[in-house]
Amino acid sequence: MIYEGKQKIWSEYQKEIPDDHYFYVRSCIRQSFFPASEATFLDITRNVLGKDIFETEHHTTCGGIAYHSDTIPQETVMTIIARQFALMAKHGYENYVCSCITSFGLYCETMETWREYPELEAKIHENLWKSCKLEFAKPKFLVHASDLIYKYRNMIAAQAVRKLVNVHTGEPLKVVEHIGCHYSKMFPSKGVGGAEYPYVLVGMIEAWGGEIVDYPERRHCCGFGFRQYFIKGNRGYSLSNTHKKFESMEPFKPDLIITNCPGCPYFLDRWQYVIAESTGKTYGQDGHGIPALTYEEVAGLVMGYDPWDLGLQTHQVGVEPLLDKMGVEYDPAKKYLGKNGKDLGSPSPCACLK
Amino acid sequence: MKNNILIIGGGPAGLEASAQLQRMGYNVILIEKDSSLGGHLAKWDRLFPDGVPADEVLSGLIRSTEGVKLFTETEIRAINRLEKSYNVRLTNGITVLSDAVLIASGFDLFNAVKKEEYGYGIYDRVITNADLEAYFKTGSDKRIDHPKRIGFVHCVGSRDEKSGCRSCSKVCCATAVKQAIEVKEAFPDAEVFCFYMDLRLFGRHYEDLYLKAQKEYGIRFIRGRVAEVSENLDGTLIVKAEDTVASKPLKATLDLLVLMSGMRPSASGKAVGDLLEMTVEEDGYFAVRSGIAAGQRSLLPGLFLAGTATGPKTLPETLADARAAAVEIDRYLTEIFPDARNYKQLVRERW
Amino acid sequence: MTPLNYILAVQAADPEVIDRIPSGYSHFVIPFTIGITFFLCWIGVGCVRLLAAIPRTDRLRFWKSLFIPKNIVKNLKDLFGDCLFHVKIWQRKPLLGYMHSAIAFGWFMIILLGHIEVALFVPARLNVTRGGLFYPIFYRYFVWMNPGHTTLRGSFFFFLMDFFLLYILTGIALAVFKRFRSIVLGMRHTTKPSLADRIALYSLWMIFPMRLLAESFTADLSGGSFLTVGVNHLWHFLFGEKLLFTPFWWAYSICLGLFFVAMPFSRYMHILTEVLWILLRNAGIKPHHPRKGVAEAEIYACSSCGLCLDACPMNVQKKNLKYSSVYFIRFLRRHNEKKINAIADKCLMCDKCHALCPVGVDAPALRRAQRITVNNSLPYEYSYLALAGTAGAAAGLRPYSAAAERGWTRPGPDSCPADTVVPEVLYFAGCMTHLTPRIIKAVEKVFKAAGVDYAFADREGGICCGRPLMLAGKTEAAAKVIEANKRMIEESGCKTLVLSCPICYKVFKEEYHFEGIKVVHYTQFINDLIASGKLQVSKSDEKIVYHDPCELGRGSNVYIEPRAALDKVGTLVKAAKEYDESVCCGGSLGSLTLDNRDRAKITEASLDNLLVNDPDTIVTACPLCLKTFSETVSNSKHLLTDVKVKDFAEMI
Amino acid sequence: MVDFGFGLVPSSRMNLDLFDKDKYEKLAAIEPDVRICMACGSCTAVCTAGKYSQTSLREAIEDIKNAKPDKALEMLRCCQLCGKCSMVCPRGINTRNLILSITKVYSSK
Repeated sequence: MIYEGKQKIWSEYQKEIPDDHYFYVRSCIRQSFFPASEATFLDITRNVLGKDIFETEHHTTCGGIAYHSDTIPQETVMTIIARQFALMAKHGYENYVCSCITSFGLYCETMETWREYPELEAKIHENLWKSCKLEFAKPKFLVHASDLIYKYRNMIAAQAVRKLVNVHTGEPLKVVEHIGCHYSKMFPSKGVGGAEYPYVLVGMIEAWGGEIVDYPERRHCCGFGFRQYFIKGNRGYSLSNTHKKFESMEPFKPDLIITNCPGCPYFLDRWQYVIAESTGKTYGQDGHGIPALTYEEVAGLVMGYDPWDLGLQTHQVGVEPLLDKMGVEYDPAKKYLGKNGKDLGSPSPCACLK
Repeated sequence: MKNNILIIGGGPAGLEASAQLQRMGYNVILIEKDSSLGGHLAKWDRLFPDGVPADEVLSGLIRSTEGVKLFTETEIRAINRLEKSYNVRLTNGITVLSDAVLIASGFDLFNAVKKEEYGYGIYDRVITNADLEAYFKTGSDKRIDHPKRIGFVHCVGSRDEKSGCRSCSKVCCATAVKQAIEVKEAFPDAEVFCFYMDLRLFGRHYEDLYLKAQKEYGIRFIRGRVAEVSENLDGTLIVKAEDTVASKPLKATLDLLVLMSGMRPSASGKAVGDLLEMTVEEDGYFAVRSGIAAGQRSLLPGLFLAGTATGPKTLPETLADARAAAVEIDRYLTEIFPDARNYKQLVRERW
Repeated sequence: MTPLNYILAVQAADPEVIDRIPSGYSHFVIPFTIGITFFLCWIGVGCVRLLAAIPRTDRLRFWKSLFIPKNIVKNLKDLFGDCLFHVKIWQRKPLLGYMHSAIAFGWFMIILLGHIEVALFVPARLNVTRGGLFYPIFYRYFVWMNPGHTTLRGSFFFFLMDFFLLYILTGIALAVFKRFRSIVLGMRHTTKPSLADRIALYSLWMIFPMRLLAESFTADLSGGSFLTVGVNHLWHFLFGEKLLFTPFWWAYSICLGLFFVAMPFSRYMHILTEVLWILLRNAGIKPHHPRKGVAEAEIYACSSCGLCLDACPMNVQKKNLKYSSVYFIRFLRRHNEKKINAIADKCLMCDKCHALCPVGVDAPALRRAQRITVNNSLPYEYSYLALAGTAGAAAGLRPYSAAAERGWTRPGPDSCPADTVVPEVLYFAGCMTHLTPRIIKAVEKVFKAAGVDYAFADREGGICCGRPLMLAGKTEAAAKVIEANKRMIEESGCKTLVLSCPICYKVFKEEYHFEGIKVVHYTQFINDLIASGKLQVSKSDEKIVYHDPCELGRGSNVYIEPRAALDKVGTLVKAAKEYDESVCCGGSLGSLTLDNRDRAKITEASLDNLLVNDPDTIVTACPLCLKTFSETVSNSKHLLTDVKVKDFAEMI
Repeated sequence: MVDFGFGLVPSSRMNLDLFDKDKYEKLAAIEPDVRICMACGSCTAVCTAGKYSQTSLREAIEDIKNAKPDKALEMLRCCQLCGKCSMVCPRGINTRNLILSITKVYSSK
């Protein structure tokens, strides 16, 4: 692997990311699966870095899951999106940051479609007016939340209490980065680093002291694929996709997977459990799995957040070996305590996955 | 009085046209931006279909240009069209008043880096056709270390709208088959795969070359474009394609991947074209007066084209095109140019 | 004149022949006795082993056949004709025939006459215990002619013995000559002899000159006729009174002994095996295995004469000579599996070597048997044939409906609907004919012109006839195909099955065993149409040469009908080699491994053979030949000839 | 092991790394014509057995090269060796021997 070659490509795919003043929209899935990630994002950007990140409880889903599952038509999803944009405009923002990759892809797709077919945009104006009596304005800058953390990566590094380094060996952690398909595969120019060698997460890993792993199936989908997962009969395909990725990354012995998409950390995490329990195969050290974390969780870890505050206990694959490697102190007894200190109850133990 | 003719480009087309026009008695000025003549031919080792050494062909071409005024490392600084002639200022400070100008600016090889999924410039063992020729010529390339499995990807930057080229580059199929044979000769134990979309082996003896590659060298031809290349821990490559004949996706682990970079319009040629305000077609190559009947005449009087400046050509086609251009120039300079009184009308009628 | 070292026993009477050596033995007989004993044991064991390897039913049939009068006559005829007189070689190459018969018949006569002499003059010596094994052979050594008592009978034998010895010697002389200048005897290619062959050959050459020497040296004692006595005088003239003859008898005995020891390992074994082979062949027993049983007799009956080298169409290329039958048989003898397979697979199965073989060795059948051993067990899956073959029967339809079900169509605007009439004639084009639609078109045109009521069995394509599978040695698979096809044809209710492909024809005729359905090739059928006046033809002066397709001519013995019909539409000219000597077109399905280029060479040679008399048109009656020739006449070598290639039906 | 009601599905991707070079060379030694097929499909188009079954020499050759010898055998098991393919092959491939040879070489495990 020739690093300079990749640098050359990265230099060609750079996008403008404003420094401040964003209208923030959440992700349906992340709110449910990794709620602490979004909280951490807001905490880091607002409280630690002092940025103006606005959010309103009036925003809704982008409609992406329904759209990609072929249950609602494009005009409907566009109108939902237009409503979000209207909310942004209403609150006086021009920069739009979304937490979800599906949403990000859909926003890009919608904006590009409107660019190609202005008459469709006009129709959506009309739809929105009819349905909500709202007028919308397109965001001046559309970024994904990971773009923002990428933008702030060096500031975060400056405030970090630890690096992505194995404290016992001093070696950098080997990190697999996994980008959500809809981040840049549809529009390579919309993603930092393009589609072939996306830099958005690589930049964070480099800034925070980790070592990137380029394994052969790095481009492959996590296996979510909407319908492939939603219908139980198809889940074998979803599982097989993920399996293919793990088989491919296994020889590289990664310590950690970092993702920027709602579905990816979920599937890369849960399917490790399914593979382990149905075939006996595990991919981490000594029967453990490979932790699949969100970029906010990783940022939180290097900045010294408590792992349980970051919600790492919601992962199926145990994060303890990673925390040990990084030298993160944690209280195992508090793993399954709620915010109020009450015991939430712990999951039943796995047969194969440690 | 001898007419001045300026020929831009010292590749095969420029050399051949220079030689022909020189023989006809014209005053030929040949300029070449590089320090040496020959263009891509100078970088090639052997030529399809018979494996003739490129050096031999090139030195023959250069020998025949004796008497031509040659300026290497020279480009055009400015060019003015006078009433009939062109006033050309060269970067070496010389100004030429030329009665006819022949653009033989050739082609650029497609920059394979642009096909990001193939990882040229990123993976250690991905090379291009030009790299392989250089290896054949010099015998050394650190990327080529006794490969056991070698793949050739046809149509890299050709027939690919996303890389900006819809059309076929014409020479890559035959080059790939030739190189596959050569690489098999160099590494007899290797398995060699050619990934093609269509095999366009149209010329005389080309099909024999293909048959030889299959029969004597056991080269495997797979119909399907390589879509993805990845690197393993040990530096070997995983190539993914569809075998469209079998209608099944496939993967193969390779030690070396050769990208058959296609032909793109020459960037320096385009710069010259811009100076002259020449028309360029959608494919980036210069427009000609008539693709069938006047393939060497540009849309501007006195301005001629030869070789791959007007689209991909094989070497013999390029040479034939250059000879045709010489005849066209001669016709122009004898029939149209001398008649000062009727010049404009003649141009209208006969250009 | 009496040699001093002999003491003659006093004879009571005045016999013509006196037993010169009372013991009837001399040491020089040892080489011969050893040789002949070894040889006879070998033969005995071989016969028993061979007969044991034949299936029981065949063995019984063999023994029975020896007592059937008709068979006895045929056996005798073949034995004398083939083994002694070599009639087949005479017919083809008289000089070569003379050579063979001189040695075979001459030697046979010498042995026979020698024994008769002993029987007449010293009958007691025929007893094995009294030297019966060697005495008749060296008779002249052991006896003394009582001078002055020679009867006419004695002189007669003297003359005969000398005559046949001379006869043999002329044969030997030719043989020696042939070894060095074979082309004179009409052979372009000869076989390469093995070591055993050489030993046997040289000892065989030497036997008779030695015999002449030995007998001529003793001729003054034991008598002789024009040859031996004449030579005897020469020796006396040269060497004086005293002749030392024992060394020559030793030499004669050694030559014989050497020959008999080498014989079982050499091609000369054929001299005796041929007898067994003829008996087995005439009993109608076919080989089941390429090396065991009947095949063994057949293999050893091969004389390695090499006539098949000249016959083989592959001989156009020297490199392919090694695939000729003679070498195939040689490797079968040597059990060289690799070469056996290579040769077995290469053959075009044109059957010419079989047709020309003086011994009638059916090498193509042996090759097929060999292919069976390799290919018959290869997996196949033919369950689909049931679907292809019994659609009508499964539906419970009546035969003619089955025909309609399968889409067999009846042409002609005035013919009844297809499902109301059982077709009288069923035309089966076969796979290959579908690649030459001109044949189908012409056949249908002829049928319509003659008002033939027919149905076209495989207009929409059928299944294979099974012959290609048989040729490839997949007999079991072939049986499945044959079964399916047979059911289909029988269901149609037709009376006559017409085939335009000789490959189909041969297998339909030989393997299908139809009852009540006549199987004819379209050449025969159309010839009958012409002969019976149903089809009117007019003669033109177009010069036609007819190519005998292998499977039709040699394969099925159909030579006359196509020619008879063609003679009525044009002027037949001869090819260089015709009938059973015709040259395969090279397109044969028989060969498994012969490649495209080698085939092309054969096709060119075959065309050259056909073009000697400058015909306007080449006519053949096989889709394969037609396609092969058509493609070749349009290619480079024959570009300049404007000869047309037509199918038989097209010509009619 | 837990049954989740779904599981890993086999990949349809052909893996050329599984190609058995030794066996292929053995085949090519018996019938070198296997190398020169250009996948025109003439053989399949005229196939007598192909009318009733999935039979294709072209596909069988492809399958062998794509490391799927069992599939190749399946493509040939209905063949009747009629030889039409050999008559139409533009490259003059000795198809019947190729079919027999493939069956010979790849049937034996």
